[in-house]
Amino acid sequence: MNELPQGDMELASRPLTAGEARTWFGKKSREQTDKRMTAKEAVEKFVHDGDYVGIGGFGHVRVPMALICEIVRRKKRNLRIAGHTACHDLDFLMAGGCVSHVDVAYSFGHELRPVRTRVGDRLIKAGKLSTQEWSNASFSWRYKAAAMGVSFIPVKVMLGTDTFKYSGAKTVRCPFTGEIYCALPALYPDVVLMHVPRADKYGNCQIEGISIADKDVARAGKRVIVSAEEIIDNSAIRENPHLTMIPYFCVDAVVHQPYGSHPCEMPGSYWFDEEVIAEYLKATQSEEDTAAYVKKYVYDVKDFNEYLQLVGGEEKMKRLERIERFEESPPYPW
Amino acid sequence: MNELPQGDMELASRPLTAGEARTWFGKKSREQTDKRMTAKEAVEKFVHDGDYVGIGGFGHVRVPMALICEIVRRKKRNLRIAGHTACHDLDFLMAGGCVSHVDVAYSFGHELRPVRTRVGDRLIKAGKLSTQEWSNASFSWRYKAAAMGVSFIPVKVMLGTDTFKYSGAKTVRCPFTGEIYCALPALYPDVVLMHVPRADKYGNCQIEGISIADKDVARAGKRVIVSAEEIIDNSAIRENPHLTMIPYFCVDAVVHQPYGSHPCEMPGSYWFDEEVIAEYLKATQSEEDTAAYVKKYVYDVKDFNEYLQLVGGEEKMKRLERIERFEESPPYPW
Amino acid sequence: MKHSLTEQMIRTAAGLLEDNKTCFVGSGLPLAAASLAKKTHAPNLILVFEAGGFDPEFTRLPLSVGESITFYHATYAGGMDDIMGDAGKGMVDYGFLGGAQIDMYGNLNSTVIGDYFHPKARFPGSGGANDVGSLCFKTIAIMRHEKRRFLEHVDFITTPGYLDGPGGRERAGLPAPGGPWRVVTTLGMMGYDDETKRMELLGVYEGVTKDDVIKETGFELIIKAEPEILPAPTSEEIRIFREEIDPVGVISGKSKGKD
Amino acid sequence: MKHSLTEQMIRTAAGLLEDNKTCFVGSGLPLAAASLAKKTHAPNLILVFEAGGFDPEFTRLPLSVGESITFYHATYAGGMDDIMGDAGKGMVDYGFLGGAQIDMYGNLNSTVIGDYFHPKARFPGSGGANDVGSLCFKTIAIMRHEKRRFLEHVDFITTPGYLDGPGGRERAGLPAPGGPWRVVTTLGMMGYDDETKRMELLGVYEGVTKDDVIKETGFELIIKAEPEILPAPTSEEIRIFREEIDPVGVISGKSKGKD
Repeated sequence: MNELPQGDMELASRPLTAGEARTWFGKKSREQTDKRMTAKEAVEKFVHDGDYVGIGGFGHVRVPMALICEIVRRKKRNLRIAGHTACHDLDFLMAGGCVSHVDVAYSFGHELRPVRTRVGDRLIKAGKLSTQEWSNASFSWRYKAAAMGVSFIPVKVMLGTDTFKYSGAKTVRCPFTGEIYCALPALYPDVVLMHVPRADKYGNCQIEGISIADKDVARAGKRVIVSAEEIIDNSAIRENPHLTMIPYFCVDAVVHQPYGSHPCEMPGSYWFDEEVIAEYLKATQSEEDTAAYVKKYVYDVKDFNEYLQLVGGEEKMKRLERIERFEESPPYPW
Repeated sequence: MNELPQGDMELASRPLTAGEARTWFGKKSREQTDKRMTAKEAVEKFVHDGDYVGIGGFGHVRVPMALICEIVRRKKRNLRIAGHTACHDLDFLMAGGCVSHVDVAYSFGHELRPVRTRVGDRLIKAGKLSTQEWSNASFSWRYKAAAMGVSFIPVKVMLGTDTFKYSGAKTVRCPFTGEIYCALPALYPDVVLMHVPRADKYGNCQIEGISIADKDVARAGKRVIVSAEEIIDNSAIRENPHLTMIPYFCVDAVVHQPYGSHPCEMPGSYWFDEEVIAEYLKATQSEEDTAAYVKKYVYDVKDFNEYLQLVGGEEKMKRLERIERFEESPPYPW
Repeated sequence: MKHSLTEQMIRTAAGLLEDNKTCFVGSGLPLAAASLAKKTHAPNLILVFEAGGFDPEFTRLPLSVGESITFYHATYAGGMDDIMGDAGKGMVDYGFLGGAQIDMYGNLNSTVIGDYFHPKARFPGSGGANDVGSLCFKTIAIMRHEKRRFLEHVDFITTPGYLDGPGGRERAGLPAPGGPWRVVTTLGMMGYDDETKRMELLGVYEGVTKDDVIKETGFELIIKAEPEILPAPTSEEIRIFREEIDPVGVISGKSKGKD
Repeated sequence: MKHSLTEQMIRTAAGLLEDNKTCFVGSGLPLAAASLAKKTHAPNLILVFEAGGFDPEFTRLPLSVGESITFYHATYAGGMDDIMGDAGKGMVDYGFLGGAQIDMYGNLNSTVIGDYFHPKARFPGSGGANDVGSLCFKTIAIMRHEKRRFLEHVDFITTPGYLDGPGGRERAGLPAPGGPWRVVTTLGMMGYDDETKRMELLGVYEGVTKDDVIKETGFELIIKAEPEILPAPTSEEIRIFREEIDPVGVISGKSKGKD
């Protein structure tokens, strides 16, 4: 076999060469400066039309919804999204008219919830959204390659499938064993959006529980905006340096936003707001209702805190916290 | 350039194909059983003459000295060692006559200590020790490839040097960018020796502070022996699952051994015993003194606890703990 | 006690899982099946979640394979790269898969119906399915058994089965051993013929005939013998499912007014 | 205050380090130089240790680049793969290197003297040196300046300098930008000529002449102008080194009865 198989699609985000990567990241400041700003400031400064966007968390778990709402509010357009289990995060960006391309691993779905979102469907059928295919693990490893500063990484998934054919992956042979591997291109998003439990003002972040790919996602992003439930002192970071999952030098902006993942889950803090998710899913069934939902919850409020008031304020948040702590049963309102 | 450069040396440890790896690791038990045993039992069961050995920690920081002493006591022969910053650990194995080959990154040295060990020198000059060359980062990435279950990984070190020429590495081109990368072979040691602060009886391990490559080293080992300062309950592991650096299914044996890194440092617990290290370094200046040192501290004691008594027992250990906590100044007795 | 078809499928899938093995689970039916196995014959079955959770102690059914319940009191909570690396190295025995279409080699489609660029229907894509199908030793598909889903050729191979048949996985570079093992459907259970790697009928539920299965299968199913009648869930199993695993009815549909 | 040669070298190396930059340090002279920089003109210089420690707050000099002091009250304590990945991506500005031999392109030998298979002397090898020399933007070598160490050809290229000259690193696949920047020796300081990538004399210590340097250099050194006289350590710098950085004399040798 002389010709090694390769995917048919042109990459939505070309891997940087090692030299290009170090030229970009070499310019990022190592200075420990106060990077706190509002979501508005962060989005205005670091998110541009046409950007390729990586999103931390896992679809609707620990996702940066406050940042995403702000991107919708600021009407960013033609964003291309890494759909590494993208659920409510991606869907809401699409509902807001911000997305022109999705690199799909898991997209256009809300996992176990029985109501299907119609947002992606409508965009695809209208020819307004291009896609290509990857897998969840592939995204994790594409980010890992970027975090390592290399342009590709060999893995044993995607091989032989249409998921491969409709991707931009290639294949290589191992120079030691002769085996065929899927060669994944490193993924360096133009901008990464991430929500964490705790950060200091410089951007050092701690995350408990599963990390998904966030350690590597943050290192892969050319620009990184972090929102945090809580801002802690740098001395608290330094008390437990092995808990720093994301070091400050990866981070360009720190946005203090309690309940910043709402209506999605923040592990250990608050559960999904299934009532709001259900309302959203219902709204997505028509274009008009979708637009009305976005108007009501984004355009007609001035910021995420006002949105939190609108969806139930402190009383609602405390209830979601009790559900997360198993003190109250969750609703299943679909 | 048609012919890509490659190292001249035959690999001391060939990478497993993905299929070979899964065949081996697929047979490892997933059962949560009590794996506690003595160092003697663990070494007898899991370390064989001729094994390729990976060692956790960093040369003389958090190194499994109790396991190493037991290997010397049991007179294992022709071990081949991954010299990923190998200091007192490797040196003592060589002093005990256990080693026939070293894959060198940092070996034959004791960092800042001004007295040079002569053990490696004598073996090399007598033609009793073969070597080849790698770098520290290369070892980390060779272990990472193994942890991922792939046979190679592309990196941007070693290129163009004699370190590369006298290794078993090769080069590959990135199928996306055309760049040349050093292709490192995955490293799957026959047996891994590791010392950790805390483990449960099943082998779930927590480590604070720097991890060096231990997360991947433990996942790469075909057989893994862990010694631990403290055995904790499984429920304590489950209270903080994100602190589990090494999951039990990687681990074949758990040896409870307080001060198991002595005379090396256990970060956060006890400092180097520089008096013992100095005595060792002095002894290594002649073959006879080396043999006498090994006899005194290994053959003439029945186990590591008796050795700890010999080097000063509880009083000494408490002093090393005070030094580690900055309550007492360290000696520099060389 | 009268059981539902969902309960029959869950019981059938649960019965496949040996104790002290590791199993990739998604939310929904797979998790219900694995939970039932743990509460009956396989108390030490280890549940693995692609997002990073390993062996949690459940308190309620998760809606997402990444939510906190998937790593509550878990043995470890790592990253997806950790878990997938472990799977690549052969540390995960079973994997559950779903899909809109399946072919006789067990290839699964969860991406599109129709042409990729102009799909009749767009589904969420691989998620972790391609990874699970590539890296687990034995995968178990759970499907509605309908002629429009059991096809000679799926519209899109999202997740590898045996690809084009014997040797197909190896030729593509997928690591052996591994691949499709069982298909649990609304009619019964299939396996795969060792030699041809084609789907083979193994058993049907009480009241379902071989011909019912043939009629709803769009390719030639290998049938070597009269299919066994698969055991129905016992009253105790039904009780466990309804009271302990899915009291709210998220999986049974009770929560959304169905059943 | 009279300073030692070691103190002169430390002061010279320290003076090279800009504030708010990142710097790979080994134990010994590099750490002393970086510490002096932090305590004088570069308080926000960030120390990086190959084993995983990043920006610790020191209480005493570490003996090992992995001991707990290297991550005491650090910003983060990760793995070597993290740190080296960061360096590969261009997050580490400076790196210190040592060696037994150096050539005019800054290639360093810390592996063997003589034939590899029958060495006259065996040294510890690369350690992290090859990685630092491959991945940092600007490397600073610290060496004893002796003719037997400054050679036309080193016996073994452990760590890449400019390899065989202009374009050598790029041809080998090493990522640009990066490479040798300064050499601080027992006689003075060299840099590299931009065009030829050959070592160039930049400065000497008080009392050292250009000819002293030439005499101890085994290859033709580029000398474009009369070398500047490098500043001697000030009394305050000497005090900081002796009292705050190395009170025990681990680096100065006092602890082992020298100096």
